[in-house]
Amino acid sequence: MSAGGGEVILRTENLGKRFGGFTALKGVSAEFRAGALTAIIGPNGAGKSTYFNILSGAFPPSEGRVLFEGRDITGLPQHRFAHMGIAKSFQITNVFPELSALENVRIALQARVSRYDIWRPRARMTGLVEQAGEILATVGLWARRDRAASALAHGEQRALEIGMALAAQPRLLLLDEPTAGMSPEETRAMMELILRLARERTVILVEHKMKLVMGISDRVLVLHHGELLAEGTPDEIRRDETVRRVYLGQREH
Amino acid sequence: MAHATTAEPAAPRAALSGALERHRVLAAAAFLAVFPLVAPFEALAVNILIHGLYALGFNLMFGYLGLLSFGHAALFGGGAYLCGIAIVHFGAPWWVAIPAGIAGAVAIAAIVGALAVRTRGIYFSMVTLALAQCFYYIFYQASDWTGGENGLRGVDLKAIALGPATLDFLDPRTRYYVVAAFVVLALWLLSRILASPFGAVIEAVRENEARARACGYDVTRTRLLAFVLSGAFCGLAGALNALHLSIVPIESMAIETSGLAVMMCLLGGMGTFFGPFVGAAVFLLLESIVSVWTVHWQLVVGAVFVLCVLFFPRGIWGSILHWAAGGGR
Amino acid sequence: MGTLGFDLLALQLFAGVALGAIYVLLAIGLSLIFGMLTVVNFAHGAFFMFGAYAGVFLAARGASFWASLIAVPLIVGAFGLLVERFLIRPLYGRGIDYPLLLTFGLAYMMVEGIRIAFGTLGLPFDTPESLQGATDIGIGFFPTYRLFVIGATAAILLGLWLFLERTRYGLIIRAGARDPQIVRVLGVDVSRVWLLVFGLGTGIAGLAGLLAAPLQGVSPEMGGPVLAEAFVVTVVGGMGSLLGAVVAGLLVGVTVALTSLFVPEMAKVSIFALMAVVLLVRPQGLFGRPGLLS
Amino acid sequence: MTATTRRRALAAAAAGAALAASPFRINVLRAQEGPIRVGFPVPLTGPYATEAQNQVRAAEVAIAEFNESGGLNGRRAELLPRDDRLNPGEAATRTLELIERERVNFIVGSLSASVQLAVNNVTKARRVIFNSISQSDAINEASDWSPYTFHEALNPHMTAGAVGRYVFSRFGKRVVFLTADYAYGHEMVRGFQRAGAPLGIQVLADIRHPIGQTDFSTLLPRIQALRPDLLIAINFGRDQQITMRQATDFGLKRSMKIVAPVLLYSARVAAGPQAFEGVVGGTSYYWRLEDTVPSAKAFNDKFRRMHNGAVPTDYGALGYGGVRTLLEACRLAGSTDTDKVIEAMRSLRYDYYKGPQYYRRCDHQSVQSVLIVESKSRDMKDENDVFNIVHIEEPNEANLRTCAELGHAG
Repeated sequence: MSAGGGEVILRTENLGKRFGGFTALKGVSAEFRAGALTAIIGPNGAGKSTYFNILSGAFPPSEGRVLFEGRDITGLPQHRFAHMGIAKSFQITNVFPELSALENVRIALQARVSRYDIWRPRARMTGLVEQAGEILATVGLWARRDRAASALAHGEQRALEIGMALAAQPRLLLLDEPTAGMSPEETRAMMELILRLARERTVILVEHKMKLVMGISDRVLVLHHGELLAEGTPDEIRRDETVRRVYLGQREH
Repeated sequence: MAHATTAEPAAPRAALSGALERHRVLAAAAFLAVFPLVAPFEALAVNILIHGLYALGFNLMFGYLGLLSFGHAALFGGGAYLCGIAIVHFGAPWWVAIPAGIAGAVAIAAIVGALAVRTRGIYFSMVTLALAQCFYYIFYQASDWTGGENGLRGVDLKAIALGPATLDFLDPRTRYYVVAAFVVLALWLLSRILASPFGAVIEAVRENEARARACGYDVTRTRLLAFVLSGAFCGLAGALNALHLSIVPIESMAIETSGLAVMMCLLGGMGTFFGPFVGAAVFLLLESIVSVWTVHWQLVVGAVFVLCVLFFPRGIWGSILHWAAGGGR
Repeated sequence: MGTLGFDLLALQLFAGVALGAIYVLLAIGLSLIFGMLTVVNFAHGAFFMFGAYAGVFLAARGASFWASLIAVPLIVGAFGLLVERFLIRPLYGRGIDYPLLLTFGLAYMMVEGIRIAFGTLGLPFDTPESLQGATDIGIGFFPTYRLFVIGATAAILLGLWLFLERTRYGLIIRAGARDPQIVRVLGVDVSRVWLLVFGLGTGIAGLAGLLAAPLQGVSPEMGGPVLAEAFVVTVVGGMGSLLGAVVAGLLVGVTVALTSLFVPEMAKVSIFALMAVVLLVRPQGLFGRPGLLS
Repeated sequence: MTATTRRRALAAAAAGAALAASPFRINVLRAQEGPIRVGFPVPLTGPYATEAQNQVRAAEVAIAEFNESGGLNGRRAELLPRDDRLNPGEAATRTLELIERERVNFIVGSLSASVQLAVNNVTKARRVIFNSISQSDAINEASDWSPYTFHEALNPHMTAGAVGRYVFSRFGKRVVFLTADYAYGHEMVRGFQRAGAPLGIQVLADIRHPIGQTDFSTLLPRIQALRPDLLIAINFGRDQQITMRQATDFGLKRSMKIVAPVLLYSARVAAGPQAFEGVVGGTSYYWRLEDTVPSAKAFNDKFRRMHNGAVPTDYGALGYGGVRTLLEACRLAGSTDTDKVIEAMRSLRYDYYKGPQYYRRCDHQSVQSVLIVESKSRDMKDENDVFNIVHIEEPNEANLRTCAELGHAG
């Protein structure tokens, strides 16, 4: 586990989001440090996903801004995020279902080198295939490389997604509930994978299973009713009175 | 087929596809060389080539990218008109007129595409339809240039000078092989595009738009580029049609022409390389043969279509491929 | 254009609204089926034409126009039920393209079938005697039958609205349109709801055909332009929105009326231009739900 | 032979020699033996199928007649109908099929301006005689015309001129045109204006509507407000039927006379007597011509015998005229050789079904009579009796646009 004291890599300033008359997020200002694994937690409907989606560029905020490495990236189109070094995995499994696992990762890799080339045969771009193989090995899917993504087990698909996110060689990796719907074994494997990844890059993780993240995170952000409730190390959060009150009725999580 | 092999638990696809692609074009060339010997008459064979090429260009959007355009007649017709206008009004030689047709279709594709690629699903179909209708109207009204409803006449290419040799374009066999040469060239180009990095991006965008975006692909630009490429193929088809028929009817820009591409593509098998050609061939042969046999050919064609959708949703070629791959259902 | 009197402009706008009512009539069947089933019914124009021919068939056997008003939607709707049950139902869940293409082929067959049964030449269809002639509407005379069509359209809309909002079946249909799962949970057979919706939509298309027959006569090809017009109205209004269909129908009618007055040769393309503009500004149409079918 | 035609024939011969010398000679050799084959592209399916089928039937009469009377020294004629689907592209393809595969000697046919121009463009490049049997002004003009082009049908200029001269002097001079927005419509308007200028007509409006319009209710109030003496509705087929029906509904007939330059027999049958009541228009043929013209009587009787008592329509009769002129020209030439047949056609003075006709030298337009008919709803002898012939304008070259205006030298 790396220390949480690097440079600020991502900063949100007074971030807010309204959907029609409903305020999903209100005045969230926070800093994320390079090299740290930060978890964003909160009960259902706390605004975690909204916050995540703004961070990852799925939609723009209604107010406030997002700064990545000091640059204002608020409202940039989604695909530009990947170019800048921000990659994400989705809450709902999101792969290219009919393509093989290897091709899924290869496509993700290709985005860094060739997006509009209509001429060169991609069969000659063997380097991408090799790299894709390495990434598949990292996420434990090398043996399944020729399977169509849709034919993989749920946990495998989530791992594949993370592999695709890695392909962008991100400095910042955003993961939205990576263990949702997983069996306990799958969850354990996924957590190990995340820890391994966090050694080499900044990771921000959205999770509503509080216990799961407390053991591995450097920092924890707690959202509630669309507002930032608390921020600190896992220990600080554990001791925080307001957080405990919020999570009281939610013990089963 | 790019589409069919992706899910196959075979050797790495990328390695295979390059070799396969080359053979694909060779196979097509060999078939097209003997095709006029079995086709009922050359003009029909040329029609099949041209409509196959048109459906092929359409398939790039529909089959490979997953967007159903109802406006491709504007691209086909645009190619035909620009090629025809170059010859009729400027006396251009064929090697200027054909690129002019392609350029015209590309320009129209860029305009329609720029406006339409932001919409999805049925709305994309409707925006392309509406814009194509607007182009129809413009070409209809510009009758000094296009002949309006009477159509553009006098696209008379009687001979093709190739260095010292002269090909008699009025000779039906020669005309067929000239058109076939262009079609094989187009097949080779398409084959290359599909095997290129961009070919993979197209598939990725069809498979999962959000994921493609998260990977760093600009989905809007990808669609626009695909639409423009599609326009180039359809424009070539239109230009060849103008030369083949020596006229450009306003009908080449009509809604029915857009529908024709959809029907041929689906009949043959969307998203397959040869599907559009198979669809065009079956459709035009069926129509040609049945219409001599009964005036109620539309009943037969409609029924074949309904049966195809119900029982061969992969289309004729798609079903053959699926069966060859040992698939069930 | 010459001098443009106030009365003429008023009459022109009224003609536009009256035409709009016809557009609404053409579109609601299509909109209903699309909104509830997400089936783009390309045979809508053919069902419309079927309705007109059913009217001809009944009239030749001595039925009055008024009896046909009841019988025609039932006949065409019953045919629609068969089509849904045996042709459309196997395609649910296969995406939007397949029903669209199937109905495309079906339309070919229906048109040719009518040609075989009734000949390729069109047939006359007289306006019912009691609705012949013109009525003074204050700003000028307007054909009585067209006024009747406006009333009939309003009645159909009212009936449909009452059915959807005030009956148990209507509730189920509306719920089913949002989420078929809910209806299944309620213990209702969803496929029967969809069957009913398709029958209803095609029945209204048939009724529209009957009502249009005295306006334009009857021919096998009469459904072609109708399909295009109904699509424009449905898309401009927002697919699946009945209110949208009404507003868009009137909007299209007035657009046509005004283009007819100033640049009549653009009347046909004007509705497509309208559609393009609306979709580019509001891709889901005026009253459509965003994200539908994305 | 005039100087021009000789020049043209020489030019054609020179071109032919050049082609014959080229290594890639046209491999389309038309049979000089065996049956005489006449290709016949018409829209056998679609909205004009009934009309097209009538054209085929009438052409069959001409073929049967020719064969029964011994053919060309024993060579029989045969008809090869093809469905052009009213689509110029399909028509061009079918014409190519007829020429390249079926090796037809001649092409006769078409039922719309765009189709006939498409067929003509294909035939003229391949030097095959085409006798067009539908209306267009463009086909007479030098840019489309070729020595292989014949036009058996009337053209808009002749039709509009005859109708105009009839109606302007009888029903008034204040005119509104309601015109389908395409070449055929524009040509008709030009014809009316030419005929009307010496009579001092006043055009209040020329309202152009897109073809295929299904509702005219937004155009009619304005026409009503203009209070013309005449509404000249220049459209065709279903557009015409809907116009007449809706004009009747809006009560236009109470204050103005409605004129349809080409008043189609089949459109009148389809729309019924009510909509067309009192409408005046022109036609190239109406079967009741048999009351006064013996050749019409003979033709109708042959048609009735072959086709269960049915009568030929206007466009149908053109199918007969178009095929018969070619076959008679073959007999006259004693051969099916294209150049000889062209010369024979040009020298024909014929009366086959509607009174005397001949092809004008410069543009091969058939100079012929124009019938003015009025639609009726009373005193009908039978279901086919839908018009009264109110006037016949006799053939007169002066009613055609001059050769110089069309761009033909001399």
